[in-house]
Order: sequence, then structure tokens, then C-alpha cells
Amino acid sequence: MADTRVTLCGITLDNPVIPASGTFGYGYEFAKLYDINCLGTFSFKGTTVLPRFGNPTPRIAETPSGMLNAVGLQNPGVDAVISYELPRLKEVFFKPVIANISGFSIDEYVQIAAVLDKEVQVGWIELNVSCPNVHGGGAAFGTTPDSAARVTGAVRRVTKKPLIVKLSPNVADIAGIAKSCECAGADAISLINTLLGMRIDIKKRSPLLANKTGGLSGRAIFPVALRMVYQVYEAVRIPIIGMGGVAGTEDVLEMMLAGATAVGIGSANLVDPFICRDIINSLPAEMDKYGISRLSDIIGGAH
Amino acid sequence: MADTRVTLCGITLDNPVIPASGTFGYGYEFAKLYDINCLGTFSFKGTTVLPRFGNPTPRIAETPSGMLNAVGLQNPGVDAVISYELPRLKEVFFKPVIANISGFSIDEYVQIAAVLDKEVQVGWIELNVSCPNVHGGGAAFGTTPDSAARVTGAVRRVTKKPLIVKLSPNVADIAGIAKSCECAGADAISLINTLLGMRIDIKKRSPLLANKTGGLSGRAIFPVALRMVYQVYEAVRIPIIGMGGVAGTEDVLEMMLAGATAVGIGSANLVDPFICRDIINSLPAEMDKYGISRLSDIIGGAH
Amino acid sequence: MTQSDLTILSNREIATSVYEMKLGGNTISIARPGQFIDLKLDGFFLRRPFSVCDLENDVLTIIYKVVGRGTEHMSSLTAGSVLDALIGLGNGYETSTSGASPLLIGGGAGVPPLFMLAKALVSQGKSVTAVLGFNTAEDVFYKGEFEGICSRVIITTADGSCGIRGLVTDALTEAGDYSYVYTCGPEQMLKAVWSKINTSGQFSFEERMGCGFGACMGCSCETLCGAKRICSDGPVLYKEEIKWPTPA
Amino acid sequence: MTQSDLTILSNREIATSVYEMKLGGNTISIARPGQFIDLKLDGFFLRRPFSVCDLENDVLTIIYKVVGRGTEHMSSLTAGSVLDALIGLGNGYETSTSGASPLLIGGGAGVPPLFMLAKALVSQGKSVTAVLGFNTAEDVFYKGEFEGICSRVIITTADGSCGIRGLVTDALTEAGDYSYVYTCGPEQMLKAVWSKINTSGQFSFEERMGCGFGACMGCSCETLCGAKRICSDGPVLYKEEIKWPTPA
Ligand SMILES: Cc1cc2nc3c(=O)[nH]c(=O)nc-3n(C[C@H](O)[C@H](O)[C@H](O)COP(=O)(O)OP(=O)(O)OC[C@H]3O[C@@H](n4cnc5c(N)ncnc54)[C@H](O)[C@@H]3O)c2cc1C
Ligand SMILES: Cc1cc2nc3c(=O)[nH]c(=O)nc-3n(C[C@H](O)[C@H](O)[C@H](O)COP(=O)(O)OP(=O)(O)OC[C@H]3O[C@@H](n4cnc5c(N)ncnc54)[C@H](O)[C@@H]3O)c2cc1C
Ligand SMILES: Cc1cc2nc3c(=O)[nH]c(=O)nc-3n(C[C@H](O)[C@H](O)[C@H](O)COP(=O)(O)O)c2cc1C
Ligand SMILES: Cc1cc2nc3c(=O)[nH]c(=O)nc-3n(C[C@H](O)[C@H](O)[C@H](O)COP(=O)(O)O)c2cc1C
Ligand code: FES
Ligand code: FES
Repeated sequence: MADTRVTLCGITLDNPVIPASGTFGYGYEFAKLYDINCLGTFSFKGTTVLPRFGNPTPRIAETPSGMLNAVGLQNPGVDAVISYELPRLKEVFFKPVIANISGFSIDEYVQIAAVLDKEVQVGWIELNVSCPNVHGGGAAFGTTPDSAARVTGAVRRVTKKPLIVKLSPNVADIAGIAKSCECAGADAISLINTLLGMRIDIKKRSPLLANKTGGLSGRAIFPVALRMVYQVYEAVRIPIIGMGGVAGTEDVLEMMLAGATAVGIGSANLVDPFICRDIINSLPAEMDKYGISRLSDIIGGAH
Repeated sequence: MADTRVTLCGITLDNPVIPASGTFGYGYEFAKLYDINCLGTFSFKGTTVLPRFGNPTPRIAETPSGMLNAVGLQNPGVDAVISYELPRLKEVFFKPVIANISGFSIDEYVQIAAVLDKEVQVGWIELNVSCPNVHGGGAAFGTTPDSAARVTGAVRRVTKKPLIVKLSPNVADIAGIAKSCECAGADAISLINTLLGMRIDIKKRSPLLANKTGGLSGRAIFPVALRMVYQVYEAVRIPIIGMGGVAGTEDVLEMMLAGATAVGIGSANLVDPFICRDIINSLPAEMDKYGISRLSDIIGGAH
Repeated sequence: MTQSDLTILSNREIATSVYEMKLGGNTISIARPGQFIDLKLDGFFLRRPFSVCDLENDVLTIIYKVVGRGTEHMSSLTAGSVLDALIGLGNGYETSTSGASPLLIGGGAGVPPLFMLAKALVSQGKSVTAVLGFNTAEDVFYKGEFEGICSRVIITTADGSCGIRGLVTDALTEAGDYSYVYTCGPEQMLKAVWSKINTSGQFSFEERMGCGFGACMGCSCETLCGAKRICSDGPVLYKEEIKWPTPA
Repeated sequence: MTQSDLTILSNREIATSVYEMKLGGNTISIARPGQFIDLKLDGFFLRRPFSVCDLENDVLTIIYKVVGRGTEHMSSLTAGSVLDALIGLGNGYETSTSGASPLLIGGGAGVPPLFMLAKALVSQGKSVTAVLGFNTAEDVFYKGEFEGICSRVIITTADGSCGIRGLVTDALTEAGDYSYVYTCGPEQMLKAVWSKINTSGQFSFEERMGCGFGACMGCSCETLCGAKRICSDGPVLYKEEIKWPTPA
């Protein structure tokens, strides 16, 4: 029998498939469609201190083999997540979940992490460091090794849960940033978030998104994501959650060969809501095809 | 009558369509297929001081809506270009051409530029600063504002021809790099070169390209290219050659609205060798559709 | 919501650039008029949303206007092709609030969902008036179909080439008394209707969508009752909760 | 080289995962056996190269093995579909050098171009022997077709389930005397043939391609006569110019 299990920071997952943050809500929309306990786990919608509506619409645009989003972290705020979303999730999902959090200052990150640290449903805390750092001039925390390390270190002090840092791909040296997060206490690296992109409405002669730019995700970015996972695998010793453009079972295997311990699936859920379930179901047959008996054996196998 | 002309550094082009370097050889392969004098101009294959075979094969891989290449600047060297390629080109192309050059040290860039400065067929010199800077530790010249400025400044001193600097997209702050090239004397910015990517051969459990990583081009990267052109347009006053994923007439218009004065077309030539001719032919009708009488009017129109 | 492979039964142009497509297959999860389906098209990343125009014996009708590459591609499909669809999306119209003589107001590509709605209201014994607005006579579709079931059908065209010259709101006096309003159309039209009608009503909105089933927050809009997702909390909003981005 | 829209006339499985596709249309730019065509497939960025296997009265035959997503997609296409093709690519085999009794050696997916070559050589009055190697009996195709035109056809299979057990090189003694060698197949086979034959010959190579017509330098290989592009300076190289990446 094909063994699909992998271990992420001490917690064993039934399989490496993890719906990525922002594409799976707080889980229960999908629970209406299938039993989401088949998942390795999932990362819930990026949560901030205060409730946010996010950016004005249009927030979505299509691109060749991909999409742009400028949702702008719409979420009900961490208090509502704890009092309302997590209790609802508890009824349909019985595994530890990844809490994806965002802040506009180091204090905000620390504040949310400290609160979520007390939630037993939360297995891991995932810091999305692609947010604009309002106190640091607007550039994202994740675009310099220093700022990424600072936020990682600060959050490290307030939680004992495994700490995942999720990196932005809009940088020249992803490996350097990953390394500095590792040094600052990260237990895992998750990558990639979206590439910054744009589309223009020719008729209106203006950017299609109200926010002008948006994050590019979907199959188009798979080769960039794969390359970054490969580079980061050579730079750090902690596990990697690889994501970006994964849309099929072979993509999962490519990501793992590049160095991913677990594999995030984002936009593909939006287009095919059953894709994570279907990939999980097809993993054993696909492993057979390539002569893989233990999936964890192939992590980093292409190095 | 629709006016498709644009002016690039004082030279008027019949239209903004420019086959991008590396996808059009030295022009005469395509001259067998159609009269390439219909083009605005084109940028010839990246040329180095010495002849280069480039990287081992496989050098090409397919990706969703795109491709990876790791050709590694195969070219006959600048002397052969002058003695053999340019004279052949002269027989089929009667417009000034863009000379795309690469070097592994500032000296090499200077050396080639100085030689090509004397060629009347060369209308512009395009510095490809995405090459690894062997003297500066291997990172590409184009990934820091400083190194990009240094090579620009050095070449500026040896040529009076309009100097275009072609930037790598694998950076956090493209506008900053463009600005520093402008200050160092660039007459135009061309962007984007390829995004660094990878594919893995699952059966062999190793990267598909012999070089491991390759440059991602094609439709997949269009939204990233468009965003960078938009950002650079706000940062500099010199004209921009926008490229990356352009594969149709509407893409040309989007690029120009983002801020491009001329538009490069790369990989699309490889898949459809007639695409530049076809786009040029369809420009007037497409301009009519959007109520554009002078194409140059829409440059930067989305700002 | 369910996923269903639908077979194209027919696909024909019924007005300038407007096509009627009939689809066969399992349509069980479609519960209400005003719901929509989301079609996967070869070569396009995102699905394309279309209102259910009619549903009879598992034959589902949509009417779509060619406005871009996706709808252009659709117009080239022929009977027998199979489309991957998510169906039964959105809240749809609530018919119980309509009163005895509801008024339906549709504009252009917003007309289709009103047809299934009109049928439902008529089958509940209500007297339905429909005001359908188009740009010009050649754009008009389903006039006969609506006349076959509604008590009254008023057509407006911007150039006066068919029916009343003007916008749908210019036909409100002509429409006489009504107990309730159901409407669907471009946002400018919805806004005009909202400010002109003297009853309550339900308004169906459009927004660019990532998923179509509530997962991505791509289609959110602010309402007086908090943020709502057009795809799953909508597309139908009640008159009372609508908050216009700029004052109406 | 020209661009041509070719219509699929037939597409059938002729051995395990091996299909023969017949295409109709303008094939005027195909000049020689050993040339190839490059097919654009819906949903794939790069074209797919296939050797011309036969060309009679503007009916072009290719034979392809399903090895990945592109060829899998091709296997699902039906007669009547139209494919955008670049045709007349590559140098092809030169037949004038063959002498009176050329030997053709093909392995698996390298067999197809040898069929058109065999026809050309036979029509020039030459006595052609073909050695065709496969893995197992179920993989064998075009045995009868080759037997219909060649003086002699020797099949080898790795497991001995058809013809001689072993590799094509194991059949060289059996093949007897020959004046020249033409070959096409996997690189390992070409290398083995190169080191075993005692005449000159022409070898057809494969490489991953960007363009297929000489523009991108994606398919270059080093030869004793300098760098060559497999797509336009090849795919056929002369025995004397080949430089193996690792010593043969
Ligand atoms: C709930 C709902 C119901 C709809 N019902 C109908 C209907 O019954 N008949 C009809 O003709 N049209 C309807 N539309 C609009 C229809 O979805 C768009 O016209 C269609 O998606 C355009 O696709 P395209 O590829 O041709 O255009 P493109 O502009 O090329 O599409 C690019 C992207 O923008 C999206 N998009 C473009 N226009 C719209 C729009 N107006 N609304 C939402 N997304 C858009 C596309 O879905 C796609 O993701 C409906 C929209 C919504 C949200
Ligand atoms: C000059 C030439 C002639 C050929 N003639 C034949 C023939 O007659 N019959 C036949 O069955 N095959 C032939 N091939 C091989 C055929 O091109 C590949 O099997 C096919 O491209 C695989 O496509 P895929 O999408 O199924 O595989 P995938 O692996 O999914 O393709 C991914 C990419 O790799 C390329 N690729 C994969 N394998 C090869 C290969 N062996 N050679 C070149 N590119 C490859 C594809 O073209 C595509 O760009 C020929 C190749 C060349 C270069
Ligand atoms: C609509 C949408 C919303 C997203 N929201 C978040 C978020 O809140 N937090 C986060 O870390 N990543 C977010 N992402 C990024 C994804 O989690 C993922 O990193 C990215 O989309 C690349 O993966 P994909 O190509 O599989 O979509 C979002 C992506 C999309 C498409
Ligand atoms: C096969 C290939 C070779 C290339 N060689 C060069 C080169 O020599 N010099 C250069 O500046 N850019 C080179 N490029 C980059 C292109 O000029 C272009 O910037 C890039 O491919 C993005 O455009 P596209 O998406 O239209 O291909 C090459 C691209 C490809 C695909
Ligand atoms: S489109 Fe995804 S939530 Fe509405
Ligand atoms: S494939 Fe482009 S040169 Fe051969």
C-alpha cells in the first residue's frame, strides 16, 4: 500500500495536500461539498487583528493560465475567527488547522499569534509576511531578510506552536530571506505567495483591478514556485510547504521532488472545488506509476 | 488612416512591433518566411565578445502557457556578427536594428559596444544586464541598482548610439533599478527578460533542463511584465520597450497603455513564426475598434 | 451547489451577438429563479457565470451576450459538446414577497433570469408585468416568450427603434401600479431603478468572480447588513440593504 | 518551411500506445524523407515535432507514440479536426550517398521516417534492408508495410517475442552486407549503431525544441563541424561529424 503520510513540524499529515490560505475560507464552504477530513490539513483565510472588508471591486482578473486577485485580506478579524469561525469548523474538521495571519506592524502579528496560540484547533501558525509594512515605509515585511527575521523573531517569542513563515516571491534572493527566517526561529517555510501583476482594460484605458495591481496565482506561476522551493531547500534545514500553480497530482510530485514536505493548492480550488479531494484519491495510483512506495522518500529527490 | 508610428530615442518606427532578442536569430531565418521590413525593427540574438555554444541540452521545457529556456547565449561572437551576420542581414532588412549585447564583466560590455558603435546598421544598443556578473560574485548585473548603473555608465562612455538597458524581472524593486539606469545615461529601458523557473522530470527525479533552472517566457508572464512596465513608466522619463508574454494585437495595446513606446515579442515567434507580421497587419483594424487614430497617443494611457 | 457535465443541445444566435444555449444533464441543485451556473471553457482559467434563464425537464437554458473571448468561444460551440458546470449557485429571487402584481425590470444581458422568474410568479397565480430594455431593435430577444406568460410586456430601446424610446425607468409610468419589483441589469440601471420605484424589491448584481461559490472573497460588496459575497450571499440583494458605492 | 492547416483523415492505434495519423492538406514544402512537421495542439504552448512517415498524393502520415500529455491529447483527436502545422522542417536524409544496398535501422518511435526513406530508395532501384527494433511483440508496427517494399525486413525485440531477441545491433550480422546505413531511434541506440557499423551513414537525432525552424538555438548540439541546430541543420547528421557527449 502506498504510504502518503508526511510529517510537518512534528505533526503527521495523512497526505501532503493542503488547501492554501485565501482559497478555502474557514473550511466549511468546502465541507458542504466533501468530507474535508481527507485533507492533510488546510490553511485558513489570512486573519488580521481587526475585521477588514478589503479592497474595492473588481478584485479579480483573468490571465493566461492564471488569475489576479486583489482581495486585500477581507476577514472578520481574529476575535470573530475565535468566537465564530473556529467553533463552526470544529463540527466538520477534526484535524489541526494552519492559522494564516497578517499584520501591518510587528505588534499586530504578535497580538494575533498570542491569541491563536491558545486555540487547540490551531496546529501551526503561518505568518504571511507579504503585507505592506506600514511602519517600515510600505514595502512588504517579506522583501528583505532583516524585516522578515524581525517579525519572525517577535512572533517566535509568543507562541510554542510550530511557526511557518510564508514568503513573497517578489524578491531577488528568496533563499537568503528563507535562511534569515530560519535563523530567527521559523519551524517551516511556506512559499510562494502571489507574484505582483496587472491587467489593463483597453476600453476604459485603466487597470482592470480597482487596486491597480494584484497577485498572480494559478498554473502560470508553477515553474517560478518550483524553482524557489528548489533554491530554498538547498538553503534551509526546516521543512517547506511548496505552493504556486499546483493543479494536479504530478504537480504535487514535482513540488516534493524540488524539496516540499507538504504542498499547498490555492487557485485551483476556485476553479475545481473538488480538486484537493481528487488529487488525494489519485495519489496512490500515481505513486505506483512512478515506483514510489513512501511519499516522504521523494522529498528533495531532485537535488 | 490609423497612424501606427512611434518614435524610439529619435528614430521613428513604422509600428511598435519588435521581435525580442533570442527569438529572431539575426533576422534572415524569418526573412525567408516574410518581408521583415514590415517590422518596427528587431533585436538580434544576444551577442558576446567570444563565440559561445551555450548550455548543454535539454535547454527547453514547456510550462503552462509558457516555456523555459536555458540556451545560455549561444552566439558566434561579436566579430562574426560584424563580418558575417550583419552583411547577410543587410540584404533583407533595410532599417536600423537593435544590437542586443551581453557580457560577463563591465569590460566585455564596453568592448562589444565600442565595436558595434561603428556599425551603421545598428540603430540602438541594448544591454542585457541579466547575465551573471562573474566578477561581482555571480549575481546578475541587473539585480541591484548599483551594478546596473555601473555597466550602463561604462557603456555610455563608448557609444553615441541610443542606449537601451534591458532589465531582469527577478528583483523586488524594478522601478528603482530602472531609475538608476536612467541616471547613468540610459536612453531607454527594455523589460522584461525571463523570470527564473524550473521544471522537474518526475521519472528521472531531476531537473528537466541540463542547466537546472531556465528563463520563463510566454503568455504566462504577461501580467508580471505589464505591472513592471506600469511601475517603470511612473519612475522614469525615458521610453520603455515593453515585452513579456505578448501574443496578440490587444496585448500590444495593453502594453502601450501601461507605458510602453514599443513592444517586444519573444516566444510567440517560436510558436507562430508569422505572428509579428500578422499583428502588424491587424493593428489598424484593432485601433479602429478602440477609437485610436494615433497609436503613440495611448502610450501610458492607463496612468 | 453541484458539479455537472452538461451537454449542449442547441446554441443559436437570437439577437445581435446574443445567443441562447440549451443544456441537458443533471440540474437537480437548481432551486430558484435568479440562480446562476458557472461554466469551465477550454483554454480559459476562470469559469464564466450565467444566469439560469429557463429550466424545464432537465433542459437548462442560458442566454449570453458575446462581450469577450470566453463568450466568443462559447458562440462557436456546437450541439453535442459537453461543458463542465457548477450549478445551483447564488441565492436566487425569493418569490413569496412579490404581492399580487410584481413588476420585472431587465436590461440587456440582465433580462435572462427574469424569464424563469416570470414563469415561477405566474405559476403562483400572480399578474406579472415585464419591462425589458435594450439599445436597439436588433438587440431585442425573448419578447414573444415573455408575452406568452406575462400579463404585460413593455419593451424600451435607447433609440426608439422598438417599443418606448428611452431607458427602462422611462417606462415606469406606462407600467402602472405594481406590488413589488424584481430587477437585473447593468449597475447604472439598477441604481436608476432603485431611486425611482415606490415599492420594495430585489436586485440582482454582477461582479467579477474568482470561484462563484463563496470561497475566495473576490466578489464582495458592502451592504447595509455588512459585507456580502455576490456569488453566494447574492447575486440578489434586497432594496433595503443596498449601499451604492457612490450616492444614488 | 511553410505553415499549413492539415485535416485529420484518420487516427488509429496500430500498436500498444502507438498511433498512425493521416493528414490531408497542402504538403508542398515537404521535400525529403527524414524531414518533420511541428504540430500546434490546443492547450499546449510549444509545438510537437513528428517525422514524416509517408507522403502520397498530399496525404501525409505520421506515427506517434503516446509518451506525455501532448501525444495523449493527439490520441483523442478524431477525423475532421484541423491541426495547425509547420511542415517541411529539417534537412532530411540524402539518398544519393546510399550505394546499391543501404541498410535502414530504426528503433521504436524512430522507425516512422525510415518508411518514407525506404520508399524513396526503392524507387531509385536500390535493394533496401530494414532492421526494426522494438521492446516486445505488441509494440511492433508497420512490419507488413516495410515488407511490402524492402528486399528484407528483420525485426528485433528486447524480449524475443517477435523476430530476433535483442537490440538492433544484435541483428547486424544477420543483415549481411550493406553499402550504407540510415538510422533513427533513441540516442543510446544511435550510439551503439555508430560504433558497430562498418560503412558511412546518416543518423537522425531528437532534441527538445523551442521553435523547430532554427530561430531559438534551443536544440543545438556540438558536432565535429561546429554547433548545429537539430531542427534546421539536422535532424540528420553524417556519421563522420557526430560528436557524442560522452565517448561512444
Ligand atoms: C451572477 C452573474 C450572472 C450573469 N448572467 C449573465 C447572463 O445570463 N447573460 C450574459 O450574457 N451575461 C451574464 N453575466 C455576465 C457574464 O458572466 C460575462 O459577460 C462573461 O463572464 C464575459 O466573459 P468573456 O470571457 O466573454 O469576457 P472577458 O472580458 O474576456 O472575461 C474576462 C474575465 O472577466 C469576467 N467578466 C467579464 N465581464 C463580466 C461581467 N459582466 N460580470 C462578471 N464577470 C465578468 C469573466 O468572467 C472573466 O473572468 C453574468 C454575470 C454574473 C456575475
Ligand atoms: C525531429 C523529431 C522527430 C520526431 N518524430 C517522432 C515520430 O515520428 N514519432 C514519435 O512518436 N515521436 C517523434 N518524436 C518525439 C516526439 O516529438 C515527442 O514524443 C513528443 O513531442 C512528446 O510530446 P508529449 O506532449 O506527449 O510529451 P511531454 O513530455 O509532455 O512533452 C513536454 C515537452 O517536451 C517535448 N518532448 C518530449 N519528448 C520529446 C522527444 N523525445 N523529442 C523532442 N521533444 C520531446 C515535447 O515536444 C514538449 O515540448 C520526434 C522528435 C523530434 C525532435
Ligand atoms: C483569492 C486569493 C486569496 C488569497 N489570500 C491569501 C491570504 O489571505 N493569505 C495568504 O498567505 N495567501 C493568500 N493567497 C495566496 C495563496 O495562498 C497562494 O500562496 C497563491 O495563490 C499561490 O498558489 P496557487 O497558484 O495555487 O493559487 C491568496 C490567493 C488567492 C488566489
Ligand atoms: C529562446 C530564448 C532566447 C532568448 N535570448 C535572449 C538574449 O539573447 N538576450 C536577451 O536580452 N533576451 C533573450 N531572451 C528574452 C526575450 O528577449 C524576452 O525578453 C523574454 O522572452 C520575454 O518575452 P516573451 O514572453 O515575449 O518571450 C530570450 C528568450 C527566449 C525564449
Ligand atoms: S467569487 Fe469567490 S467568494 Fe464570490
Ligand atoms: S528548436 Fe529553435 S533552433 Fe532548433
